Amino acid sequence: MYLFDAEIIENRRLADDISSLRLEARPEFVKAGSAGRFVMLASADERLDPLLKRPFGIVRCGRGWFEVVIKEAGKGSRNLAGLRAGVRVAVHGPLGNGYPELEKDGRPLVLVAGGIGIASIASVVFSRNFDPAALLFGAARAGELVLLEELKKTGGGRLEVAAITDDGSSGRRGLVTELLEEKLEKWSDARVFACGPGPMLQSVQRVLQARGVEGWLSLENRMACGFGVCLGCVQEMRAGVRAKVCTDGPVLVAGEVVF
Amino acid sequence: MYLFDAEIIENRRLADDISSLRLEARPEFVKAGSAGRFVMLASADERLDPLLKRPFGIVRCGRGWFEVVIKEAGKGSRNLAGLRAGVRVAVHGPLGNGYPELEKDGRPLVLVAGGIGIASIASVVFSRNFDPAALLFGAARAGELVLLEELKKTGGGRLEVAAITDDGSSGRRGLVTELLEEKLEKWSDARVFACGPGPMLQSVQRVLQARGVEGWLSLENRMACGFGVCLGCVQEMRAGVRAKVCTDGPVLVAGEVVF
Amino acid sequence: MTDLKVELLPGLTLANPVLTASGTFGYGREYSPYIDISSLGAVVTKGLSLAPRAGNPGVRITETACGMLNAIGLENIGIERFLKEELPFLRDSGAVVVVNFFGNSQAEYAELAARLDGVDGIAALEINISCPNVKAGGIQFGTDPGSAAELVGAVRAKTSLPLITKLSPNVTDIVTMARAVVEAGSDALSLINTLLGMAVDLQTGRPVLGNLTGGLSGPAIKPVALRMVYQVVQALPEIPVIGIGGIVCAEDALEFLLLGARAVQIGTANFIDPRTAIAVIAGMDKFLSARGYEKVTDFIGTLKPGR
Amino acid sequence: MTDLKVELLPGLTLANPVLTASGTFGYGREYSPYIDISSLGAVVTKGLSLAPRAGNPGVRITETACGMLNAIGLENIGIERFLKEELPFLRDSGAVVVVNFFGNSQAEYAELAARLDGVDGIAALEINISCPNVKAGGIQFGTDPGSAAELVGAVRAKTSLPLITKLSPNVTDIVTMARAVVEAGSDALSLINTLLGMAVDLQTGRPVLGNLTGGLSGPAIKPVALRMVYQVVQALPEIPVIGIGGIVCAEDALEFLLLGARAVQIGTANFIDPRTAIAVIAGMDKFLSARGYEKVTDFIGTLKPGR
Ligand SMILES: Cc1cc2nc3c(=O)[nH]c(=O)nc-3n(C[C@H](O)[C@H](O)[C@H](O)COP(=O)(O)OP(=O)(O)OC[C@H]3O[C@@H](n4cnc5c(N)ncnc54)[C@H](O)[C@@H]3O)c2cc1C
Ligand SMILES: Cc1cc2nc3c(=O)[nH]c(=O)nc-3n(C[C@H](O)[C@H](O)[C@H](O)COP(=O)(O)OP(=O)(O)OC[C@H]3O[C@@H](n4cnc5c(N)ncnc54)[C@H](O)[C@@H]3O)c2cc1C
Ligand SMILES: Cc1cc2nc3c(=O)[nH]c(=O)nc-3n(C[C@H](O)[C@H](O)[C@H](O)COP(=O)(O)O)c2cc1C
Ligand SMILES: Cc1cc2nc3c(=O)[nH]c(=O)nc-3n(C[C@H](O)[C@H](O)[C@H](O)COP(=O)(O)O)c2cc1C
Ligand code: FES
Ligand code: FES
Repeated sequence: MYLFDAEIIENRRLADDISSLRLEARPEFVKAGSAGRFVMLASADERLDPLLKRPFGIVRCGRGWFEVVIKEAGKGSRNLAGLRAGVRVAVHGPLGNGYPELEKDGRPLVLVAGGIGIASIASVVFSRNFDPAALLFGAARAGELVLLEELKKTGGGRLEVAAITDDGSSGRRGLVTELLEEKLEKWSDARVFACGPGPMLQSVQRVLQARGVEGWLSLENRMACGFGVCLGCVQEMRAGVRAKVCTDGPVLVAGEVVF
Repeated sequence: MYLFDAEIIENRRLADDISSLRLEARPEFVKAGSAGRFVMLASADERLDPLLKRPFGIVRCGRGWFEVVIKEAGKGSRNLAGLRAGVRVAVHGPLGNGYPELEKDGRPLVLVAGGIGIASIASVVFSRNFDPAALLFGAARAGELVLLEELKKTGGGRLEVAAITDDGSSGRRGLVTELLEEKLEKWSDARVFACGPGPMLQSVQRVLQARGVEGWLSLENRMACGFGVCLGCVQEMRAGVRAKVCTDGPVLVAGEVVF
Repeated sequence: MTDLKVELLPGLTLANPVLTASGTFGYGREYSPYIDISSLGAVVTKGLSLAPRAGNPGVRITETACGMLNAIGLENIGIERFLKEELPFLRDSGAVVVVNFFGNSQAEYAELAARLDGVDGIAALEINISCPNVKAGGIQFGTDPGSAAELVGAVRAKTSLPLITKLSPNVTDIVTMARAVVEAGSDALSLINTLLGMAVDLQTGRPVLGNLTGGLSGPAIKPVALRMVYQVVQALPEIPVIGIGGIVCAEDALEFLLLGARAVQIGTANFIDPRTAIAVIAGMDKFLSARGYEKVTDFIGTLKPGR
Repeated sequence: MTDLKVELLPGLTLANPVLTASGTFGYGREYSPYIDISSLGAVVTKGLSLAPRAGNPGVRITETACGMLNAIGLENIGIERFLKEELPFLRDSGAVVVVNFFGNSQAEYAELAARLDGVDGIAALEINISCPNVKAGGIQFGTDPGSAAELVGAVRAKTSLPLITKLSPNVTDIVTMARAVVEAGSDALSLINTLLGMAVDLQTGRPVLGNLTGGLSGPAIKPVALRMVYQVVQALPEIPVIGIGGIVCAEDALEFLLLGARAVQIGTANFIDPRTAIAVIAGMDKFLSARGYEKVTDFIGTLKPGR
């Protein structure tokens, strides 16, 4: 884990309220930033509002940089998304456990993204080669299906891609769990990674449990610290256990989360 | 008085901790922004720290723009001084009374600036022609003698310019009131405009009173609102009267201020 | 368009629930270049005393994190000048006027109430029992339920105008204070006034404010204000509460209404942008209209329980 | 280099006056990847109870203007696990350890004090009588001088360790609280704990926090903390006071020392940057050295009167 100020190399708008920020990073950081891990970010100035850093998934890393994709949800994310290239951002990370390294045993991998959950799911596509694999991406409307073309390109022939929207403005109309049900119908031995809003993850967990499918959920609980101290992100788990989403997660075993 | 968001056209560093910001303004604003008036500024975003706007003198105006010169004194001024061209600033102004319009009766005008008080004093040089006139500029050190070359050029032959620094790093070593005493020795019928920190204005007032010289002081009391409502800027005046520096001032008649 | 009318008290209906807070809106006149003050729910005047007051010497304001401290010391022009020089302007402008006032003793409070009773153009009185900057009176009344009740009772006896008591947050138990003044005859409650705070200047090694301590206002205090409004509304559901503290936008104001405040007051934000109250009214309408509310009163107090 | 040593209490001298506040520094271990915890004045542990506690359900934190609300509900691993699993690590790391604890009843407090008495590696106890998130005990003790004194007396009887009482700011009169616990045997005071606050979510129409209300911390509360520290130091000049509330940089910490606090604790700022306490120590040295102070103790309490 590193604490540093990084310059914004590029700020690219992907949708009305979604931006991609490319930030400077040292090689050690880049090495540690594997799929599903995250950073805490705040603008590196002395202004105290917003006060706390905000968590964002590390979408991908390159030589000397990493990328986050930020959806403007409130003041903290709006502020970050509005920063220009050249401005400095305070970074803490990589944090969290990331997605498990799965054995390449030929079993298919299904990636399920809801809304901005794609940031986390994309990190899997950008850093690991699974074959076969499917990406199921649900969003409120077409405009929020960000990164889709890049993901298709990266995934190439190995990765099936399907999108679904709440309003039918792109792909099918409906919820991403419908796509998941259909996929698991065919790939009953698949393993699943999912990231998205709480209610979606709850549905995904239900589907996986009903079918006895193995999976992992990446949670987005509110965080104050990101490194296991404030106990703000704590998630109730099966059997009275509590997980700190920031250090025990954000990726937790499906079936164990009590929503 | 206008309330508007203005884009920063240019941010030019004049010294280590002093910057010049050129901001967009409509013609009505430019017309109203006469010597000694000021604006309240804050960055035009939703961040609430710094919270209140900060007062800065209108140094000069042009077609569609005005200029402020900001010394970094604390969080508010540092934040503004750090903004880049293209960023928007919330502006309220022009505010205050400005320097009196004096009759051109041949009497000399002495302009006394202490430190960043030059911002206010410069507005007189840039907008009015007095003949003869002298500019006496005192600062802590050479680096803080900003705008000096431009002022000399604008003042041309009509304006004598003398600088003095606390540490002798440029011009004489000493206080600007020494220059004032000497000047008034020769120009006993002069009128004086002065702007600078409280203790300096207090000395200037003492000098003027001792010599029976007419003068005006531009004060820099802390302000919350800038338009006469909070009563935060109130200044004790002779005879138990109190002045709101923001609306009755910032330019007050020398001899009447109780420091 | 949502109907923003609220009946603050029987017989006192406001065009909307957005008022401007005492001490942050002068006598209304100062704002007329910027906004139509008659379009506000009401204007609450700077706190008035019997005699004019000079306020505190020295530095009176300083910014803190997302807030400000003030030690103005209740400078005001006094009741007589207000009635002569300011009230006519307010009346002519069509603004609804709430007069905020305070005294140095119970007798002064009562005398003020009597003087204001029946004056044309005053919609209600707001008693400030809670200003932290006056040593003589203010603070004791504001933090002791017994003296607060006695004070309000004395004022109540002298006026038939609607009586709003403005409570101090610097107490262990806001509900006890609220109950005490309501039982003594207060028709409504305003909360909160400023939190008592302090700032020091490391460069000079001295307190920043001439008065040592000052009142903390602004967004920093909103969570405390929301909590107190919630507690009082829960305890005294029939009593109209005006929520105050840190409101800078429509969403802030709506949060107070959601908890059950029947109106709100905007203070510090007026300094930052004199158009704030107008923007809050517009934003409130927009928010409520988008959600299909016909009347703001259908929204007030609709907080659902936590999940 | 200024000598930053402070004698917090007779027999308890700290390398510097910068401590980390309870609940914001875990059990110390979590921070060791980032800083050398032995270089702190002391580490104050997360508040410990007899039995482990699960804390509150639902959302536990939310940001407010320059602050945050927490309703963690004092989740902790319990005293036994702390002594077995965490204290040895702290001891080995060379950190000075202050154990913060709380109970649901006076008997629990006393039992905890007895259990901690004489344990090797504990420099002092900090009694939390002021957590706003526990309904059973906490809050009554923290806001009533009588029960607070009784509680401290019961704890005092069970331990020979230095006793620090952490006061709640949610009171009308902090000095009365301070006096009560000092007379009951508290050696020192920590102030302030969090202000009771609330947040609501307009989108859902519900309280944000699972627990409805929460504790407000961070820069927003610094003015209130400074004021209370000032009042207590003035009233009880002999009693060591630890200043807490909104410290994010050396200047903030120095402000508390200027007022007379003998040490400070850093809370919320640890979440923003785990290196804050170390930066505060360095900045404190730099500030004091530049002004020629040989010892930090020459600076403490040197506030000059307002002008
Ligand atoms: C491990 C992790 C990884 C994340 N990765 C990304 C990412 O890659 N891209 C991205 O855009 N977002 C991501 N998020 C969500 C992002 O952190 C929040 O949207 C952001 O913190 C909200 O802050 P705000 O100040 O903008 O909004 P606020 O004003 O604080 O809140 C706005 C809305 O967002 C909700 N919210 C607040 N905090 C969080 C939170 N931590 N998580 C979820 N909802 C929240 C609130 O309930 C509210 O409805 C991630 C969250 C976590 C915990
Ligand atoms: C009418 C007027 C015109 C001004 N014109 C200019 C100008 O043209 N250029 C310029 O650089 N500055 C000018 N100032 C001063 C400027 O407003 C302050 O330096 C600034 O507001 C300080 O804010 P801050 O947040 O940076 O500092 P803070 O962190 O608030 O304070 C830093 C230091 O500045 C002092 N200070 C705070 N507020 C004020 C204030 N209002 N006036 C004086 N000192 C203050 C504090 O005591 C402290 O020592 C003017 C002030 C007034 C009232
Ligand atoms: C500069 C200033 C002066 C004030 N004067 C008064 C006053 O005269 N009477 C009063 O009852 N409240 C006074 N207040 C308190 C406000 O009316 C309000 O209760 C408080 O500022 C909290 O609201 P805010 O956070 O929106 O500012 C004053 C506040 C400020 C900032
Ligand atoms: C998340 C969180 C948890 C806390 N837990 C405790 C606790 O267990 N015991 C306690 O005495 N204080 C607790 N506090 C209060 C802090 O120790 C401190 O008094 C308060 O946060 C004010 O300081 P700050 O503004 O620097 O954060 C907690 C504060 C926070 C933010
Ligand atoms: S975010 Fe602080 S413990 Fe997880
Ligand atoms: S700055 Fe508010 S009255 Fe002058």
